[in-house]
Amino acid sequence: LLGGFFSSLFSNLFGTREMRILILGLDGAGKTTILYRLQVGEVVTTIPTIGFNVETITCKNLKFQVWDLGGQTSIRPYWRCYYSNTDAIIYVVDSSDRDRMGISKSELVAMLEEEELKKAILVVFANKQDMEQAMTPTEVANALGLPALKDRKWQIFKTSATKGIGLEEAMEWLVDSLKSRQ
Amino acid sequence: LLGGFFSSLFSNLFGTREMRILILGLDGAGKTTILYRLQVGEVVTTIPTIGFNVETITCKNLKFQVWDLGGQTSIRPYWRCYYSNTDAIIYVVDSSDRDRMGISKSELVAMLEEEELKKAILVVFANKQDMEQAMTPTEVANALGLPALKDRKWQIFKTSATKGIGLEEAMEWLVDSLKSRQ
Amino acid sequence: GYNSTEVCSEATEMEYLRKVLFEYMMGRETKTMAKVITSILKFPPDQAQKVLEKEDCKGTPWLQTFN
Amino acid sequence: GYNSTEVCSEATEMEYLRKVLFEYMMGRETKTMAKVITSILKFPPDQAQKVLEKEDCKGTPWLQTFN
Ligand SMILES: Nc1nc2c(ncn2[C@@H]2O[C@H](COP(=O)(O)OP(=O)(O)OP(=O)(O)O)[C@@H](O)[C@H]2O)c(=O)[nH]1
Ligand SMILES: Nc1nc2c(ncn2[C@@H]2O[C@H](COP(=O)(O)OP(=O)(O)OP(=O)(O)O)[C@@H](O)[C@H]2O)c(=O)[nH]1
Ligand SMILES: [Mg+2]
Ligand SMILES: [Mg+2]
Repeated sequence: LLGGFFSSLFSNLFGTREMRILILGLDGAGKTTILYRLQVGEVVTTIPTIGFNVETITCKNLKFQVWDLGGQTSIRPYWRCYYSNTDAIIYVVDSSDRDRMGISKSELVAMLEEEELKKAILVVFANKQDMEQAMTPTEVANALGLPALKDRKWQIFKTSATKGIGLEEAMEWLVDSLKSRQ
Repeated sequence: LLGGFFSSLFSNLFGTREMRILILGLDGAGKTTILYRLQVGEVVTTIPTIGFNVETITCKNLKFQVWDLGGQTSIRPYWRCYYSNTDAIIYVVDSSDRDRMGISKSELVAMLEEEELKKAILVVFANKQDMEQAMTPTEVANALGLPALKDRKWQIFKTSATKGIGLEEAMEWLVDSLKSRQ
Repeated sequence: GYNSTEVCSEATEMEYLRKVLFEYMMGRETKTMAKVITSILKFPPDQAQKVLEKEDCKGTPWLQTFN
Repeated sequence: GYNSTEVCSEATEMEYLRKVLFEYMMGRETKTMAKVITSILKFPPDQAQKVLEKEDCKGTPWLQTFN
């Protein structure tokens, strides 16, 4: 009881710790579009992110600090500087970009090997499902080697950030997973 | 009297303000050699300064924060970032480097035009006087256009940082000038 | 139109550095920014460590938020 | 031997930036260092101004000394 009192005092004074989420993926996958679709519910016009965007998003009474990192080749090596204390990764894939699925896989694999992300939950957004040539979520999952993942809580969702498809469902799964883990 | 009390209380609490001196001049002129000759009384082995050295030097009961800035062409433009609150400039010239006397002059002229240095005292060290082909202090003064300076307290001294010639005399003049100005 | 072609990756890194450094200098998320800065500029390991240790002493991370 | 020839002025500027940034990040002479950093990296004027204004608020310059 006393513990409960102090922890609620603490969360009143300082707020509960925000969960930290990173949105990663190759350049042009739709990360920034997704971040602002989640935050303001609209499709914003984006330019390639040289740097990052960080926004606070509240979802089912949980507060998230969501980081959208630029995905261009030359700045991808710095993703790792942001890994510390990350609770979940949203990995965004342009499902219509078949040529770069291999690169997307290697970046994902390298990322998941990092010690700091050992406990992070992984949600893959098979994005741009509105495009004709888009791979299905199952195809994307296989191309990324997801079925072979060990010791990792993960799920894949088909999304279209521009049409607003699939995002809510994916976020619900993520929030529930984070809650059940606390 | 009360003012005196408060000012001595102040200087007891916080120390009197250190004077700020910049040592400037082209690369290889001998700035770093001079800084350490003044501080530790020895000739140290130097490498080109990519950045700066800053040391505290006490001279005739006055405390100086002395900045020796790298003089290479590509980092010279950043000298101006250090000008604020500067009490005196020690401008060092390699008296044997006749070819670059013109460049040394233009850098000096540009510097003296800066508003932040309006009240700074200027001491020119006609350095490397031990070299055979060295120009005399008068020749150096003329090459730098010193006689034409207006509204500037300045003096030139012949020095050899490696042989330890002329430095004390120059510093004495500088300290006296700073004291008489306070 | 959206053009993700990387014309000049050095220019991109510079722009990135500028952005991250600005946030650092404004006192935002300084620990994370410090990691990026020391990586981009390839600080020698001992210097990078000193900088990051210094960040750890700045304390009160819950008072340091974005926006 | 002493060689003041500038092989590569870009490399020199990088090394210079690294040195100045290290001092800044260690909290030494931050106002002056901030001026150099924003100059080298050509911060847009409004950002440079914000950074320098921020420095002015850090206060107690007499407690911030080298060595
Ligand atoms: N058709 C389609 N286009 C999308 C979708 N999501 C994003 N886009 C478009 O893809 C382009 C890139 O989107 P961004 O959100 O800027 O991509 P990013 O992943 O942030 O890219 P970087 O910042 O360079 O890493 C934009 O033109 C978006 O409008 C989608 O679901 N379908
Ligand atoms: N002969 C002679 N050599 C000197 C004298 N003063 C300095 N030198 C030499 O000149 C060279 C350059 O000296 P530094 O003190 O490194 O020059 P600097 O002005 O600091 O150069 P940067 O750091 O590149 O701006 C060294 O080899 C010194 O030993 C001098 O009075 N006479
Ligand atoms: Mg983006
Ligand atoms: Mg030097």
